[in-house]
Amino acid sequence: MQFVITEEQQMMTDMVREFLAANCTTAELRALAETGKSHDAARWSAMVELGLPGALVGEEAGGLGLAPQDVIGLVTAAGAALLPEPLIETMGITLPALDQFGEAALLAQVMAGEAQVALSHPAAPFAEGADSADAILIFEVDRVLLCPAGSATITPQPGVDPLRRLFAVTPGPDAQILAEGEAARAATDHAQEIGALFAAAQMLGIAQRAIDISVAYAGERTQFGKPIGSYQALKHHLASAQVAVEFARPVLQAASAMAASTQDAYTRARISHAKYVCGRAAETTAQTAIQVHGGMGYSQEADVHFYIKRTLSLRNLWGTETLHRNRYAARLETLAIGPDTLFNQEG
Amino acid sequence: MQFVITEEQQMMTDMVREFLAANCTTAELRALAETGKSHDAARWSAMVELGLPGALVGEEAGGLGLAPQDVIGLVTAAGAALLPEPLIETMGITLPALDQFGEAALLAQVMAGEAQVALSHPAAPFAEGADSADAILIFEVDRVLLCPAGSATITPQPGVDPLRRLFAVTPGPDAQILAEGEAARAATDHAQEIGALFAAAQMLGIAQRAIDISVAYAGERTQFGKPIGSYQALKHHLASAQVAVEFARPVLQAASAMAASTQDAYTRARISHAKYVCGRAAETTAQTAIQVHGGMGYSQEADVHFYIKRTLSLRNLWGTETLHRNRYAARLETLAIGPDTLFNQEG
Amino acid sequence: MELTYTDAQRAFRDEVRSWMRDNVPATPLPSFDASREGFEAHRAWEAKLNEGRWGMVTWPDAYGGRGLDLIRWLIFEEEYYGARAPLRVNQNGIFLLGPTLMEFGTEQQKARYLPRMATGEEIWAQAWSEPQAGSDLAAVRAKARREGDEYVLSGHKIWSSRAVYADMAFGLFRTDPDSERHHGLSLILFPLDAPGVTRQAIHQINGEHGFAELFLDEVRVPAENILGAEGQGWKICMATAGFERGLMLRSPARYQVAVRALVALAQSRGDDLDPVLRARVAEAAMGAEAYALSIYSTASRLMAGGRIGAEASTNKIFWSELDIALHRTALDILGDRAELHPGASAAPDAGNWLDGYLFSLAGPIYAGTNEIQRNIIAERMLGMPRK
Amino acid sequence: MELTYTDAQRAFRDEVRSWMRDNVPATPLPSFDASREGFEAHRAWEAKLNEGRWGMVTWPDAYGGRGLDLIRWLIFEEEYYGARAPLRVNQNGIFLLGPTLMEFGTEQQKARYLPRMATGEEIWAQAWSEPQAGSDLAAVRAKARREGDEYVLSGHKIWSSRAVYADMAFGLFRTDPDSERHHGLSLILFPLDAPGVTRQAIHQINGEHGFAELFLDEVRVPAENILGAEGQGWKICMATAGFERGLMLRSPARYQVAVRALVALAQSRGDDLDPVLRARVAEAAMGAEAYALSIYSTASRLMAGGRIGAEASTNKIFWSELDIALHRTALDILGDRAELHPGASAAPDAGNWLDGYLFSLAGPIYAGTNEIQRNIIAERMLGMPRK
Repeated sequence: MQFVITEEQQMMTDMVREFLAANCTTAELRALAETGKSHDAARWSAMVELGLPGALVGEEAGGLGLAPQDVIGLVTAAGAALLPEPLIETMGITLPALDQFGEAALLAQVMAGEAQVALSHPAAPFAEGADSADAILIFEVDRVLLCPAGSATITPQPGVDPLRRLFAVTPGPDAQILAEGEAARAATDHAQEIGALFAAAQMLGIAQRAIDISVAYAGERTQFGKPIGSYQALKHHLASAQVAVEFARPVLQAASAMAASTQDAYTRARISHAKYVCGRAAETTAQTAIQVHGGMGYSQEADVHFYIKRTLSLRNLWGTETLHRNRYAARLETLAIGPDTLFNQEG
Repeated sequence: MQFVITEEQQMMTDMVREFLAANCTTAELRALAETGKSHDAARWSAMVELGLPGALVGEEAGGLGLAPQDVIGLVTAAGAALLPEPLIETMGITLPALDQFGEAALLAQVMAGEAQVALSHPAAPFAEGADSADAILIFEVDRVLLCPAGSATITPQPGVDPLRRLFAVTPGPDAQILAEGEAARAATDHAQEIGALFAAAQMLGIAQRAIDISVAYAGERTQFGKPIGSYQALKHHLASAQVAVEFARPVLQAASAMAASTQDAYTRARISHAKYVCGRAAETTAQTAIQVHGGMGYSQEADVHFYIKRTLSLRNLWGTETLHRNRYAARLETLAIGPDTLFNQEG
Repeated sequence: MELTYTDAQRAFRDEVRSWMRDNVPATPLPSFDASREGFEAHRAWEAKLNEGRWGMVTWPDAYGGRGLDLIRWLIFEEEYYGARAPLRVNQNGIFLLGPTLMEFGTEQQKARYLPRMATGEEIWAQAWSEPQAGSDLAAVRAKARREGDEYVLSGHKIWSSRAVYADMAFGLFRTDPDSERHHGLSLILFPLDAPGVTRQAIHQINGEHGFAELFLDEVRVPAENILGAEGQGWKICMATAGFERGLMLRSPARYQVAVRALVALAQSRGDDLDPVLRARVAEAAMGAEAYALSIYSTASRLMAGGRIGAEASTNKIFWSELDIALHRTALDILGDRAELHPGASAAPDAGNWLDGYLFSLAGPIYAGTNEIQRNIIAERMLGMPRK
Repeated sequence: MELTYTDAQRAFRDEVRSWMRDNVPATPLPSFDASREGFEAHRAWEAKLNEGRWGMVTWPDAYGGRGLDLIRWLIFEEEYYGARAPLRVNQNGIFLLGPTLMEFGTEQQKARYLPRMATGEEIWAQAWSEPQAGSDLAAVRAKARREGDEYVLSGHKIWSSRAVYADMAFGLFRTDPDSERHHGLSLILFPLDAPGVTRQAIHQINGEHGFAELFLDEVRVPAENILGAEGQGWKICMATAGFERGLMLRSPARYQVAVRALVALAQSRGDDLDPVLRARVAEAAMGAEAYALSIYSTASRLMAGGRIGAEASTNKIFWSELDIALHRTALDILGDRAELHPGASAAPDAGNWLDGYLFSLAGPIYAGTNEIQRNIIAERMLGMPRK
C-alpha cells in the first residue's frame, strides 16, 4: 500500500508541465484558433520527439512501456494547458489499439510523427481533426475499423470549443476490420474506460488551473478600494472549488492505479467515480472562475472562456455524468461495500 | 387578476400573529415541553374563543365561513410560532370533515372547546395528542372512520419534536364509518391536499422566523471584535435563505387561492410545488440558522433547535419531497405548459 | 386574491396573440449582437411592432404606448415570448431609460426621446461601467465639463451593451471634478456617432459582440442632454438599477417559454430520460413558475400603490441562478451533442441551448453581481450590519 | 502507486477483525454523553481494548501502543468501525491531546499521561472555548496565575466536550495578564474534580450532554501541568487543531460504515426507491470513498516524511458536508417515519439516522467553523489577500 506518486512519475509530469508552459501558452492557443486550425505541427513534433504519443505502447514496439498511472499527471497537465493536439487520445487509446491489432507499420509512423490517426467511438462519436488525419480508427459496439482518410465521409460538426474541430464519420468501403464480436466489444469497452479516465484527468487539470488564474485575478483587480480577492464571498467560492478538487484528485489517482485491468468491476466503478467528481469539479470551478472575472469572464479577452468550453466537451465525452453515476450506483448494489472494500479488485 | 392579500385577510393574520406573540412564546413552549405535555388548555380556549378552529366551517354551522386563502397567513404565523396545539389540522381538515359527514354535535362540541378530535391519515399516520383526545378521525385510503378515544388502541411513537406527542392508531370495534368507497377516497385526497398546503405554510413561517432570529443573533454576537453579522459569508448565507423564502411565498399564496377545488390537476400541481419549495426553504434556513448560532445552535439553550425539529416533521408529513416533486413532474407531462398556463384551472 | 383573468384581460391576450401570429417572422432574425444586418433587422421589427402600437404598452398613448397596466404588460410579454417573437434590441431604452425618463425627465425630454424609442428610430446603449468601476460604480472617472450650452464628455466606458451598433447611449459622468465616490455624478445622454466617440467591440464568450468599449474624447453634447440635475446621477442610476433588477429586466415569460422547450426536449427522450434529469426539469419548471408568480404578485402590489424595494435584488439572484440551472439541464440531456452548435447536422435538437447556457453565465455578473445583490439583501432587506 | 495491501497488512486486518469479533459487545453500549452509566461502560470498553493492546496502535509500546504506521492505523479503524465497536469516549485524549503530548510534552508528562490515556483510566475533556471566544479563540480570557509551584486557574469555559463525566481536561489560559490576542496563552492540564471546578451540562439538540460549561474559581494545579513553555499555548493549540481537522478527528471508516447502512436502507425499499434518492445514495457513497482515499493518500505522504498543512481544512469541510448529506438522504428515504426515534415501534428501520442527522449539524460548527476553514483555505492554501 503506497498511495504516493513515485519520483519517476513526478519527473514525467514535471517535464511535460514545463514543456507545456513553454510551448502551449494561451497566447499561442489564441493565435492558433485565429488560423482556423486546431493542431500545431511544431508542438506535435516536439511531443513526438519526447516519445509521448507512444507512452503506453510497450518498449518492444518502440514505446515507453508506461502504465496509465505513470501518465495520469501528464494528462492532467495537458488538460490544464488546454492542449489542442490529440495527444491524450493517441497515447491512451489509438496507439495501444494499433499495437494490439498488429498495425505495426502505422503505429511506427504515428510514433515517428509521420502519420496522424483520428478517433471515433460510440462514447466520443465526433472525430477531432479528422480532416487532417491520414486514417481514422473507428470503434463501434462490436467492430473496430481502421479507415484510410480518403475513404471515409466526414461531415464538420461545429462545436463550442474553438480548439476542437469535430467531424461525424462514416467509414468508406476501404475500411479495414481490425476486430469483430467479442474482441471488438472488449476493445471498445477498454477504450471507453481509458477515455473516461483521461477525460477526468484533463478536467481535474482544468479545475485547478481555473482556480489558479482566478486567485491571481482576484489579487490584482480592485473594487471599492481593495482587491476583490479580499472579499469573503469570493474567498469562499474559490475555497469550495479547491475542496472539490482536493477530493477528486485521490479518486482519479486511485482509478489510474487500477486502470491496468479495465474489465474489473471495481476499476470501472472507480473510473466512473473519477469522471463524475472531476467533471463536477471542473464545471463548478469554471463557473466560479467566470464569476470571479466578472465581465472579463464573459468575454474572450480573458482566458477563462477556454476552460469552460473545454469542460463542456469533456463532461459529456466518454460517458455523461448520468451514465457514470448510474454505473457507480449499480456497483453499490452488486458488489460488497464497507470500509474493507476500498481497494478491492475482482479475482 | 388581483394577486394581493386583502385587507380582511391581513387583519386576520395580524390578529393571530399578535395573539401568538403574546401567548405562544418560546419560553412558554419550553415550559410546556418540560411538563411532558404538548397542548396548553388555556391557549386552546383562547383560540376557540377567537373562533379559529371553525374558521373554514360554514357560517350556517357556526364557523367563520372562510376559504383556505383567508387563513394561509394565520397558518404561516402558527408555523413561525411553533404552535403546538392541533389548530391547523382541526381547522383545515377535521372540522370541515365532521361538517361534511353530518357530525354536527361533535363539530359543535369541538368549536365550543368541549371536545378534541385527533387525526390520522395515510400521509400523516401518527395522531398527535391522541392520548388526550375524545375521538380520533381516521382517514384510510377508502374509508373514513370516527373512533371514540376509548375504543382505539394507541401506541406512543416518540419523535424528535418535543411538542408533538405522536401515536400509532388502530381503530376499535366502536369506530363509526363516516364514508366508504369513492366518497371516502375523495375526502382522503382532499385532506391530503389541505394538509400539504398548510404544512407548506407552516414551513414558510418557520423559514422566515429562523432567518429573523439569526439576523438578530448575528447582530449581537461579536467575534474578532465585530458582530458576526458583518461578515460577508454569514450575510450571504442568510440572503440566500431569504431568496428561497421570497420565491416560495407567492407559490404558497397562489396555491391557497386555488385550494377551493383540490380535485383540479393544476391546483394539485401547485400545492405540490408549494410543499416542495417551502420544505426546501425551511430546511435550508433552519440549517443556516444553526450555523449562524454556532455552538448555541447545536444546544437546546437557543431556540433554533425547535425550528429544525418541527421542519423534520413537516417536510415528510402530507407527502414527502419526492412525492410532491414527482407529482409536479407528472403535471408537466400531462397538462399544457407555457407562459399562458400560469393561472390555468381545469374545466 | 383573485387569480383569474377578467374577460377584458382575456380579450387583450387574444388581441396580442392574433397580431403576433400574423406578424412574427417565420424564421428567427439573425442576432442583433453579431452583425449590423441583424441589428437593423431588429430595428425594422421594432418599427413593425410600433405600427401595431406594441412598442411599450404601459406607456401613455402620447409616447407611442397604450397606457395599460402592469398585468396587461405581463400578458403582452407572455404572448410575445410565447410567439417566439424577436428579442427587443432596444431593451436598454424601453425597459431602463424609458422608465427613468418617465420619472426624472423633463416634458421636453420625454417628448423628444420616448416616441423614437417606441418606434426603434433610436436604439439605446448603456454607458455606466468603466474598467475600474465595475461592481463599484461610484468609482466612475469619466468626466463631463460644462462649457456654455454644452457638456464636453471624456473618458473610457466598458461593457456598454448594444453600443457597437446603437444610436444613442446614456452614461454616467463626473460633472464635479473635485467630487468623490457617488457625489458629483450626472447622467448624460449622447449620440454614439458624435465626433470623438470611438467604439470597440468586445468579443463575448459566444463570439458575438453584445458589448463595446467606448473611448470618449471631448465629445460635445447640448447641455439639455442631462437627465435630472447636475450631481443627481447616482440617485437616478440607482433608480434605474431598481427597474433593471426589478420587474422589467427579465420577463418571466422568457423562462416559461424556455421550460416549455426543455420539457419538449426531455420528452423527446421518452423512457430513456434519466429520472434525475426528469427531476431537474421539474425543478427548473418550478423555478420559472415561481418567478412568474412572484412578478405577478409584485405587479399587483405596485398597481395597488406599492414600490419596489431591496427585494428586487432577490429577483436578480433567482432568475440568474434559474437560467443557469435550466440550460445546464438541457445540456445534460443532450449529452455528447451538447457541445455542438445548432448548425451541426448531428445535433438537430441542439437548438440554442449551448448559446443560452453561455449567455446564462453572464446573469450572475451583469446589472450588479450576485455578490452585490446578496450584500444588498442582507444589509437593506434584513438590516444586517454593514461593517 | 501500489494500492494493494501487503500480506502483513492483511494479516494485521485479520488479527483486528478476529479480536473485535470476540470482544465487541453484542448490544450497543448506552451513550457516553447521556449518563454516568454509559460513560463508565465506555471506560470499561477502553480498558478491554487496552487488554488487547488496541488503545492507540500508533503509539510506542512503552505508552500502551504497538508502534504501528498510519496505514495500519487506518486498517485498525476500518475493522473497528466495521465491527460497530463503541465510539471512543476518550477521543479528546487519544486523538487530540495524545499527539500533542507526543510532540510538545516532556518525557515525564508522556510517561505520566499517555499510558493512562491508553487504558481509559483517565478520560479527557477539551477546555478551549469561552462564551466570547468561539471561532475567535484568541479572545480567551480565562487566567492562570503562577504562585510558587502552582498555577491558579480562573475563568469560564464552554463547549467542553465530554467534560460532564471526564476526569481531566486540557485548557487554554492567559498566563500573561497583560497580553493580548494569541500572545501570552498557555496550555494547562487540570483535573475536573479539583476544588473550584464547577461543571454544568449543556443540553444539546438531541437531549444528550456531550458538552459542559466549566466555571473555574481559583483552581490550583502543579506547575508541571503546563504543556510546553509559558506563552506557547496558541502555537500548541494550532498544532492540535491540525490533528483535529486533519487525519484523526473523523475516521473515514465511520462514513463507509454509514454508507453501508444507507445502501441497506435504500435496498430495503426495492423498486419503490425513488431514482433521485438512489442517485443521492450513490453521491454519498462516492463522498465516503473519496474521503477515505484522500486520507490514505495523506497517510502515505506523511509516512514518506510529509506534514499536514492548510489542506487539512479541506478535510473538515468535506466530511462535515458529507455527513449532513448522507443523513439527510436516509431521512428522505424514511419519509414519514424520519421524525421518529429508534425506539418507536412504527419505525423498525429508523436506526440512528435521526440522531446522526442532528449530530451532523454540529459538524460545520465545531473544531473551527467551516467559514473559518474556508478562510484558511483561501488565505493559506490559495494565498488570497487577508484584507
